[in-house]
Amino acid sequence: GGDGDGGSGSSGAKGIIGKAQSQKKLVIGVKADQPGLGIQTGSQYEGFDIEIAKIVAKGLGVDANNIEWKTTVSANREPFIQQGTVDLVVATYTINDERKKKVNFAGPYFIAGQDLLVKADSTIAGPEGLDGKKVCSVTGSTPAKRIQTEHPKAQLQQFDAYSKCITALEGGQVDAVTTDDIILAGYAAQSQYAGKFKVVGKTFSTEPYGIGLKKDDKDGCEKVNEILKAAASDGSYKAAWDATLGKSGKAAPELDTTKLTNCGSV
Amino acid sequence: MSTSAVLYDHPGPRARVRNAVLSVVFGVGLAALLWWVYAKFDQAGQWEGNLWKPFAEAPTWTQFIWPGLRQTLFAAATGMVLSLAFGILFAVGRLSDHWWVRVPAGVVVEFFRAVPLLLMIFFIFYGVPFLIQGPVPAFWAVVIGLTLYNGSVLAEAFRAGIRSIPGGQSEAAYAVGMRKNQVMRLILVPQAARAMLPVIVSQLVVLLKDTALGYIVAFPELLQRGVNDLSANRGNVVAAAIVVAAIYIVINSLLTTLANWLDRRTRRRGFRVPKQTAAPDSTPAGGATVAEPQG
Amino acid sequence: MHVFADPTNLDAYLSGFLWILKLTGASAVLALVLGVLLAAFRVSPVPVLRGFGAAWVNIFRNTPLTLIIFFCYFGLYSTLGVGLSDDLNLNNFWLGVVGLSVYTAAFVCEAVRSGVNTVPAGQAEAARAIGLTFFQTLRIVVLPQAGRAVVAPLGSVLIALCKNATIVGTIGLMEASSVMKDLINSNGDAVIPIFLVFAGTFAAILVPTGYFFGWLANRLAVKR
Amino acid sequence: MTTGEPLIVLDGVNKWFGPLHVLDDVSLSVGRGEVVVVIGPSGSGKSTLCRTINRLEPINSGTITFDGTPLPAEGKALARLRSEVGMVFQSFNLFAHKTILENVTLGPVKVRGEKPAAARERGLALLDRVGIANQADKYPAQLSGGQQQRAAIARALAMQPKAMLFDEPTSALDPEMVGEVLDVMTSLARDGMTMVVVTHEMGFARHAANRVIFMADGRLVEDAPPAEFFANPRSERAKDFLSKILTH
Amino acid sequence: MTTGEPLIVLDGVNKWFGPLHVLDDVSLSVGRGEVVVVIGPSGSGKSTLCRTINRLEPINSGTITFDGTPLPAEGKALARLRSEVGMVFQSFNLFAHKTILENVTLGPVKVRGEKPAAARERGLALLDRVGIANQADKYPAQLSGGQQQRAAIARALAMQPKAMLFDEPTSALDPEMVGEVLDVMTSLARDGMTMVVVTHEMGFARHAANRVIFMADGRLVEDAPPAEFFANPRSERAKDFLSKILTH
Ligand SMILES: Nc1ncnc2c1ncn2[C@@H]1O[C@H](COP(=O)(O)OP(=O)(O)OP(=O)(O)O)[C@@H](O)[C@H]1O
Ligand SMILES: Nc1ncnc2c1ncn2[C@@H]1O[C@H](COP(=O)(O)OP(=O)(O)OP(=O)(O)O)[C@@H](O)[C@H]1O
Ligand SMILES: [Mg+2]
Ligand SMILES: [Mg+2]
Repeated sequence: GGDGDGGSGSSGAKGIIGKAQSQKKLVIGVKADQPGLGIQTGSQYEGFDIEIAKIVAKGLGVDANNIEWKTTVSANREPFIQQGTVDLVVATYTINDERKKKVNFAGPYFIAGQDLLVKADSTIAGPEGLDGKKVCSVTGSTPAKRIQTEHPKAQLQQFDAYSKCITALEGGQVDAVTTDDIILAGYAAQSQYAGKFKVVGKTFSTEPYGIGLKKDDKDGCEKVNEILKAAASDGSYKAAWDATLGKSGKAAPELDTTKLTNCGSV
Repeated sequence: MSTSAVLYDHPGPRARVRNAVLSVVFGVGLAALLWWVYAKFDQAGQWEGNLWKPFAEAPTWTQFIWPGLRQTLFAAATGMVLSLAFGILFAVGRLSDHWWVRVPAGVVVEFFRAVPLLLMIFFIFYGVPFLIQGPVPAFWAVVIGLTLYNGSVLAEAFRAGIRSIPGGQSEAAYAVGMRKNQVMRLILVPQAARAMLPVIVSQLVVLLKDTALGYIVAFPELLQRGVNDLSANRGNVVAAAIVVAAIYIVINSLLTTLANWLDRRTRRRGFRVPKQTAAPDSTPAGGATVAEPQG
Repeated sequence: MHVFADPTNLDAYLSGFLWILKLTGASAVLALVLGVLLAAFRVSPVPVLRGFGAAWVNIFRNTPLTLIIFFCYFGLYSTLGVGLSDDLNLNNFWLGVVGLSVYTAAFVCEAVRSGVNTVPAGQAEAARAIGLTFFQTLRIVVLPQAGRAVVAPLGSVLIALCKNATIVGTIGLMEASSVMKDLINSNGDAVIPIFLVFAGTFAAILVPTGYFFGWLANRLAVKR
Repeated sequence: MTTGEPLIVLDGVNKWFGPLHVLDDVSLSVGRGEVVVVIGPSGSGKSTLCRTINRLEPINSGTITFDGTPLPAEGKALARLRSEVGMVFQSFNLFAHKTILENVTLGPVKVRGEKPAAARERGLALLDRVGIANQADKYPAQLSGGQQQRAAIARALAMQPKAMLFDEPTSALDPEMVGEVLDVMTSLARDGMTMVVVTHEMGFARHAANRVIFMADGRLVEDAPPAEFFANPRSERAKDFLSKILTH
Repeated sequence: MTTGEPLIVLDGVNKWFGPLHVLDDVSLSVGRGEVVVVIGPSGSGKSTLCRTINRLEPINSGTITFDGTPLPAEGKALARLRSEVGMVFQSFNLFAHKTILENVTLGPVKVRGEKPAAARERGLALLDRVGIANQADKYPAQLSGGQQQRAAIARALAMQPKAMLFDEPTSALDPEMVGEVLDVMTSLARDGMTMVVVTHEMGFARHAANRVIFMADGRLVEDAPPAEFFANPRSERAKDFLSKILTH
């Protein structure tokens, strides 16, 4: 596991900056089961999140080879940061106020939105069409909660992994899968599902993806934001997109650097 | 076979014919059912090549299944050692002459037997860090959870085992001048362990399977890696689950076979749990004993 | 306890345990019937039946329950098309009941079988020697005695079943453990009290159940 | 005491347990009213012999006839035969979950279809005959060994059997209880019951048996009236065996 | 054979099991080298008497002295005392998970702290003395009853006890094995071992005992040399008991 305090380097700097300086390595929490974003293909991790994490690490002076990847699931991201199991989390991590009480966010580096994945021939055109339909998401996730509260007439099926939702969708046991559009796009783009599904394309929420770090690591947060700004201008952000989600033909989004967080300063 | 000796008379010629007919009828019915299942899976395209192809490729095994299996086995092995130790300790504790040892040991055992393992693991991972002000790795959350639960069950098995040893064994030991802890250590615990070997092994099988509950804290064990992570890449969740189930069945069967072999060997070497003689003391009525089938 | 003061949370807590109790109740009945039948198979003089019983026990006892429940959804329901209700939750509930039952039946079978083994062979021989037929021997002499020896282990199996019901959460039923997970996710500051409430509820249900079965087994024990 | 045709006839009976030849070409006939005592070292096949007679053990070859008909192999006919042959075991084997009286009436009611009231009356009379009428409503575990064995004899007698088999009926008993069981057996013998008795009680063999059979290694080695057998055993095995059990 | 002060002295010993008065004011002294046989009906308290002497059963009142000192109540001192009093049980109670030789050496090594090699040598000598040296590496269940009981005697002797207690050492044995165990006991008696023997083997009592004690209902009813006791029992109870076990 990671060293609890991130290590105070010889320079006296604390947080991730200090750790990156003194130890020249970082532990970064990422998803392992989300194609296009963060997926573990054997011993490697691949995806847009992974590339962003590499950019951040590089900006902090840590070589990509010195990153220790740690698989996180939605539920353990805050504990991992709070307990120091990881230094950073880049794992489809939506910035919201509830989470801001526990961790600090840099970014957002991407704005996703909740959407629906349906069979290619489905008539469901948006969340309104879900009444009486069966919709699948991951147990206890924000998208699942939103369906429950905002579309209570939909029947919600929950599994512990999206891949099970996708399989249920393929088999016709559920009519739609819901979560962030970009995650759905990642699945739809997988070769084994080619032509079978479509992302409805009508988002009904805003999910700004942030980079999580310790609540009190304001310096680290600001540094990460700087790195993101630089990445937007020097083309590495676009390169990261093109190497991963961009492969499906979707053009790279603009990284709106004016929207970056203030790292918790009031 | 001993069961049949209790229940059935030796079959005569008519009984043999009847048994043969029953065999055939049931066998045909079973085959038909299996065929139906096969056909349905076929119809649903579950036998399609691209779902199964990954299992012909080395990376599937070297990158997913084997690392997961290694974690599973490692966690199970650690959990087995710890829960055996825990089991013996608390069994002896519950048999102590001092109430201030017996009662707390009893409370601990009863509590951990009553709380679902899923809750335990979850709590150790998310809750205990608040108590100890430091992270608990998923591995240890799983292992400690397994230890507390299976250790408690084993404690009860050992206790039942120790109580099933005829009083004569410990009396004979006292009579040669052993102290209570020597009697426990040299006579009762070894015999209880052998007498309870089948129960202990089925509990260890349970423990091995229970590592699968590690998914709740994203512990990268066989189920997580071999089913969830693999199918996130290849979209073959049903095929992957079939393969993983087969692996579990094979490993657990091996464990059971090993235990049966050990059991037979100790019996061949002549170890037999001595029969309870009709002593007027109040040993508990010997009930049937089985493992507790948690997850 | 501010978490449970919120009526939504209290509702979730209550309905979580209600699911657990329903799952336990329905599966207990099914598993008992199935387990006794399997035990009868396993001790029968017909090799195919014995083999079937043994295979059942070996397969289901050696597979993680998580996987069995998974197969109930993706095998039984998705692939074989056996839907048990149109309502999504009820369907998952019954799929869970099927999974818990086939799994628990393997343990019930073993408990019953070892219970039959506690009846000394001499009892059945004596019954046969006075001219009782097979079924009379079984009904009048063997089963009543085996039944009593089997109470305690069946109690353990029931308790384990109740705890195992939490695993049905993996196919989306909001039973107690899923509720606890949810509550902890949204009340990160109250992890310990939430856990204590859920664990305590389980203990409050199961510890007395355990003692009850112990007491019953002692009462019914056949004195030899 | 032998009258008419023999009641039990074994002819060339062989039995194996796996590779073990437990009964080796045993031929024996027991006449009506005859009392035959079987002795021999442990493992010589005495119990097995006894148990083949009511087919608790099937045999591999040879024939066994009871009362003129070969032993049925199974089913109702076998159950009927068994109800006509009483059996008493070394370990009593009373039904542990039934009272003494229920033990005795179970057979008559369930097998013979007798009225419970009638069976009860006869059961009480039998318990009285073996001297434990006052224990009728107790459970087996509450009785001494000697009382249990007498109850077991009453249970067998309740079926009004044509013959009785005893497999070491006294060897699980405390010494001062042996006498009371042997007394019951002696009185049975005197009343003309056909009996096959495996026992080590030489006193009983001497004064109650018509014939003593000595077995060794599954073979029937000697078959003689008790006086002759004890005074002058012919085989070495028998001499050796008798010297061991009679000297201390 | 009695020399000097007595080795075992019971004085006014009382013991209850709940409401049951199992030992009723028992006083008894056993001299060094003396062999005392205890007989009596089942439940009369013979085993309990035997077991109080090495405090496997605590007593409610009275005193028991062994070799001049009162029995210690617990702890090391009690364990030491027990190691000086050998005990042989009806059901052998060999440690089922240890070989015969390990059974014999366990006490010397673990209790006395002897070197394993030395204990082993002495153990083998003892097994030889009781005639089962060739069974040293077998497990108890592989031996016949007679062999097991002789191993149990060797185990007790291995502690070099000052006295030996036997609780019905032959009553769980097949009749042809009783002799071999009694032979070992007789030779021990001849070698001057102090022995308290509960047994129903009247032959042994007659020719090996210095005194016979008859117990009934927890009371010590008679205490006499064997010849006198058997020829002329004084109490009704003893007469009745003897008639029961000697007649069949
Ligand atoms: N069910 C069985 N399976 C295998 N072997 C058996 C079985 N029953 C008895 N034997 C063996 O058959 C032989 C004869 O057994 P049997 O019980 O008839 O002897 P016995 O003369 O009655 O001896 P004992 O005096 O010890 O009762 C023994 O070697 C015994 O081990
Ligand atoms: N642990 C005990 N608890 C209660 N009662 C007991 C206990 N041990 C023995 N008794 C009772 O004490 C009485 C004397 O028992 P003890 O075993 O000393 O008799 P015994 O003379 O050795 O009889 P036996 O010849 O049957 O061995 C009996 O009535 C017995 O039931
Ligand atoms: Mg026999
Ligand atoms: Mg006794």
